[in-house]
Amino acid sequence: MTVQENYELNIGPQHPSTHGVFRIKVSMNGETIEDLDMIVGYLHRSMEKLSEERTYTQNIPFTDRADYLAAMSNNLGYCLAIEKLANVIPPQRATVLRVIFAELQRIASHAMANGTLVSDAGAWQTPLLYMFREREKILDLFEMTCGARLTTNYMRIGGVAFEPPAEFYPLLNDLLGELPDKIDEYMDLLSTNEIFIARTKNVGIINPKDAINASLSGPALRGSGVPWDLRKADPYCDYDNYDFDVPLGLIGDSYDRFMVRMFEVKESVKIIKQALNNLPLGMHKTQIPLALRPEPGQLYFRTEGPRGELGYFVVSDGGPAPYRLHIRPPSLINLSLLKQLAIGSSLPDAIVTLGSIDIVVGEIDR
Amino acid sequence: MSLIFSFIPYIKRLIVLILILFGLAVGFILSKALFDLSIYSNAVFDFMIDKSSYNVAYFSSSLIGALGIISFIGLVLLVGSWVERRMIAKFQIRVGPNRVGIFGLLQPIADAIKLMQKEVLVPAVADKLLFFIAPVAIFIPAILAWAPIPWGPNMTYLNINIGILYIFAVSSLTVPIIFFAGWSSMNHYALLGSMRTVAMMVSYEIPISLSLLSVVIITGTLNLTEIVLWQSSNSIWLGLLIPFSLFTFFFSSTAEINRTPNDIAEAESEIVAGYHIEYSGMKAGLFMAVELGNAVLLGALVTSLFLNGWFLFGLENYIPPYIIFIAKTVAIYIVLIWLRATLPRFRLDQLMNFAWKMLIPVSIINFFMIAIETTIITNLDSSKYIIYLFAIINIAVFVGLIILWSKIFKIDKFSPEKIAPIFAQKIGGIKAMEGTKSVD
Amino acid sequence: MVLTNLQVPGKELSEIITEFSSDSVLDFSEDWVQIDKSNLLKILNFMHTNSNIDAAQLCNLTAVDMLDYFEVHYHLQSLDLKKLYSLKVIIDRDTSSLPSICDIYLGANLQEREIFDLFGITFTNHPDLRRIFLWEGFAGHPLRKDFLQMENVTPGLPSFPFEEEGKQNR
Amino acid sequence: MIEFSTYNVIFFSISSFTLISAISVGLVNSLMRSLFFLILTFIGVAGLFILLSADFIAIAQLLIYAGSISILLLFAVMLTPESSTNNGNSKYFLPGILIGIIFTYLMVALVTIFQFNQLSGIHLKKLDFDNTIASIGELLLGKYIIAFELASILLLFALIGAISIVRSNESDFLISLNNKDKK
Amino acid sequence: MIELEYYLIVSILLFGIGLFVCIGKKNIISIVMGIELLLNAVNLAAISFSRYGSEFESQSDALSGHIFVIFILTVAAAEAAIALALCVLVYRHLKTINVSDVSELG
Repeated sequence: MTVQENYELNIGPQHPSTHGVFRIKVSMNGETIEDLDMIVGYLHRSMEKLSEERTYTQNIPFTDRADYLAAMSNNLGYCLAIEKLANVIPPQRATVLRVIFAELQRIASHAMANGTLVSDAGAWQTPLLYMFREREKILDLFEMTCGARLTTNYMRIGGVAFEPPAEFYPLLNDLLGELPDKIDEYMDLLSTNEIFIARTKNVGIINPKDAINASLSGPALRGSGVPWDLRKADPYCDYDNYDFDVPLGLIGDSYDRFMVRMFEVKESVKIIKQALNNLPLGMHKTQIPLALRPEPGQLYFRTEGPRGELGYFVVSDGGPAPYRLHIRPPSLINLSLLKQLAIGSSLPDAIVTLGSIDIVVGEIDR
Repeated sequence: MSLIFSFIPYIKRLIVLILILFGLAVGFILSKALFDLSIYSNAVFDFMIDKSSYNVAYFSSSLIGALGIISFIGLVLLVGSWVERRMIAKFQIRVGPNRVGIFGLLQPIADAIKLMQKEVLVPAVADKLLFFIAPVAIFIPAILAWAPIPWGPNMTYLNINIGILYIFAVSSLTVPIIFFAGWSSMNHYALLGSMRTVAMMVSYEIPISLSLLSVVIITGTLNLTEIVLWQSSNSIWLGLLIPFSLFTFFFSSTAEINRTPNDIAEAESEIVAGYHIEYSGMKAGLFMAVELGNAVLLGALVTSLFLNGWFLFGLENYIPPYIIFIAKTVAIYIVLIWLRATLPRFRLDQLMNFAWKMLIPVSIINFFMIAIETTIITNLDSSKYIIYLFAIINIAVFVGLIILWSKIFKIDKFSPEKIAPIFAQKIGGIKAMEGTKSVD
Repeated sequence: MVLTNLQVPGKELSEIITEFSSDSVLDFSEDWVQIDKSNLLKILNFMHTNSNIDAAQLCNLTAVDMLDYFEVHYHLQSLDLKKLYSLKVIIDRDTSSLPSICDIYLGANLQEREIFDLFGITFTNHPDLRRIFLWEGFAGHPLRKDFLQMENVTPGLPSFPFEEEGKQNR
Repeated sequence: MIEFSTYNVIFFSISSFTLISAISVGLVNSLMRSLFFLILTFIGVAGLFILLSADFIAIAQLLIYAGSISILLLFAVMLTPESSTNNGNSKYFLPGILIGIIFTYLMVALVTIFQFNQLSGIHLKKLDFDNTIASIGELLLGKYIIAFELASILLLFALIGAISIVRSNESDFLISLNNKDKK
Repeated sequence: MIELEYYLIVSILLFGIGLFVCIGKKNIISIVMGIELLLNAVNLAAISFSRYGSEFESQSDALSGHIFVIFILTVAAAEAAIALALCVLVYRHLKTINVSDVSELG
């Protein structure tokens, strides 16, 4: 063809399918993408610098604003890391409550991820609203216990902030009752829909070796078939005495990642049911000294967030504030393969691949 | 008392229901007069003929007809956007507009007023002439195409004997206008959107022409009214006789008017709004209105060509025929809304492959089959019931062709039966993975 | 000294590394091993390729500003053996540069750009080393302790806000 | 001698519309605008055909000229990027105008001198073809069947030739995407 | 009444304008547009003759003008396709479609 200069297109900060202020500069030749450049940093609040001037307890609200779609799992990760550093032992009831809320947050975040992926593939937000029906119920449960739907700030060092009210448990029970067949309803709506398959099958294929080398984690890694889940590999919050499975994908395309998230929601429902059955009685929080001063040292603690391995690297110098707090952003690191995946494919494919990797810009920019 | 209060929302709906029934009853009683609206234009013609020359009389009576159609299109644009938003809302388990007016009926008017008072932005580098002409020029073909549509027995505005060709020519006029709309706003997204639309529309005109050709062959005329009369005289719906043409026509014209599942032009998630991205205010309103008008026009075309226009098994003697015609059009329009609410979007090259590798060859085969059948029907003047035999053969062949074609081209690379989840036997990296692979 | 249950203790890791290249382990404690900056790449290559270590994935790459030197922490993990190795490299403040490990671990690309952006540590032969969060013209690197040069402000939180003197349970 | 009747009014308005847009095809400096006026000319000529009650030809003209040849020109303009701005005049601009005027002057003189009206009778018997499409169909497949087949062959060769000329190596997007699906 | 002459004059004017556009324009695509104008003028003349001619015995003779125009339409479509294909080729090799530059044979 004639050698004209490539066609610069800015999938800019304000775009319906970039899940937040995230910009991709794409240079295209016709419909094929020649070069892709990610521009990040629109939501950079330098959380790590701020956390150095606040005490350990005051940093908890930061964590649920890092990944605003999975606030509970962020809080869980941070509190577990600090408890391990200051060797505080939370009561048994708090650990089980934490598991319940982390898994509920995983269901809500996966509903959001799959819903936006489908509306990126073009369906007029119908599946998104079906999935939001469940997400609304879960957010009501959160509001009932800790007053906030999105930035929950529910967990404390040494336990959980509040005891869930009496009507929390019956509501949770009938939510768990109806959730599995709601998932089957989405599966019938989407997983056998020819157009959705045509749009997501063989799109953005990541083979397992590249996935591991590019330090992908979470559904993106399991989509390529790598059986790695931190809840099983490095059981925190005694996940090892719940039995649940880890769903895997076949070839690592967007369709597999979508299905992995769908099945993970079913597994989370199983976990919550078991947690509810043996919810021990007792205090929901132990007493910790107001001026918590863990002894000097460093710790890298990892939990399995909805988007991947959510790590907290804490260095303490014995003072009331962490000397250095680094949050390992699974969304940012999952994007290290986006450039190879997008080059050579067309624009709609790149958008679907980005949607299937499921990023949250708050976590990328911190 | 609380019992009555709990019924308040239902009483409101009850009242509206009674109103509708009452309206229908009055309409039915009055309908003896409203049976055939062409009486009024003829009356105007006779009145004017002795006042002045033939041309003036002809012109003024045709004005009455034009007024009727334009008012119907206006009504469709207003009610249509309300119906569409409510229907999609019902699909998405939400309520849809119900604030403005009872049941939100005034919402379209509110939208129109909002759009009108919005400031019209013109990009500095835009080509002013084309930028201003495009939204107006895109509306002309949408209204021109309503002329040959048969509303009732002799209620066709323009009863020309090249009806189908006229519609085809007018709809092919929109392609350059859409391109000028996209190109003149000098915006990368708009240019990409307009190039996509032009490529898609050009490549979907061929399947449409082939499917219309098979309709013309079997009925022998291009005039839409005569097609409807042929269907009623042979008492078979063309949609049943040649199902593949109905499918091709319906699918390709969704591509032609940019509705899901082929709304590539203004694919929100990719190029934000395609060719009408730079238009604001009433210009953008015009583009959306045209899309709505085209959807209902598609409904009217499908009813008159394939679903036997204003006949409904003898019902047209009791109810005014154009009411049946409008009912069928609205039914097709609701199918379009249903498609829009549920289906995701094709990628551009999948769409092109589907048109060139599937629609065109299969509709050529279908075209030959129907040519053979028409020669049998017309020359051997066999019994009347052979048409039903042909209908059954055609439906069987239609289903067979689609399955055959998808097997040949392996278009469905992935057999979509339910997927059983694969669970990890042991947790680990590559070695653990080899374990799971060999097991299943 | 706190250890997560997958983490390989420092002593054991340091033995493995010294047996591979004798002089590279400068110091080790219970949960980290400090290695010499010059043969960082050699050691990482060895750990990546050696089968019984098999550090397949780079979990985390962070830097800490210790007022008179920088510490860069590498956390590698082996998925099959379920082990977490944590290494540390000390570089002084003024000539703060390190060899980039992008060609061994693809995941390090964005994390190294983040460290360059927030700490100013340059990574030699990195594919495209430029700021990831802040705009190019931004002066200084925020996460350095001496970023805010206000006189009476000491970085970090010296004492708990409402605590009376003497009763702090240091 | 031209009395005021609706037929005259319509004729003069359409023909003046056509001629003005034809002139502005030449005078407008942006290529896209001249293409737009060209489409307007095609529509105007289709209007004149309707006045001459050649309804099939009017619709065919709309379909082929305004519908497809304009798209061909559109694609040509898009494929030659910087050409879409300058529609400048070659150095034979003035001779072009001169030739145009001389030609029209001569032909108009020819038409008026030879009194076409007398040659073909003063009050020409106006054949009102009401239904041209049926008889055109019969003629095309009857008397002019050979020409019809030749035209179809010509179209076939022309299109295959055009495609094979322009198509270069495998850089076409659709092909590259298909190959991607295949591997 | 509108006679044959009026239609002929309109088609001649159209032909003159086509000539002017063909000769006076620098751009190959404008020349192709001029050719389209010429063909339109010829069509108009053909149809007006077939409409006002009185020697035709039957309607089928009168419609010979229409057949003539149909063949011109097909030829014009084919010719436009070839012309624009060539124009794209010229652009690809010489980076310009300015008629005066496209003069040397090599």
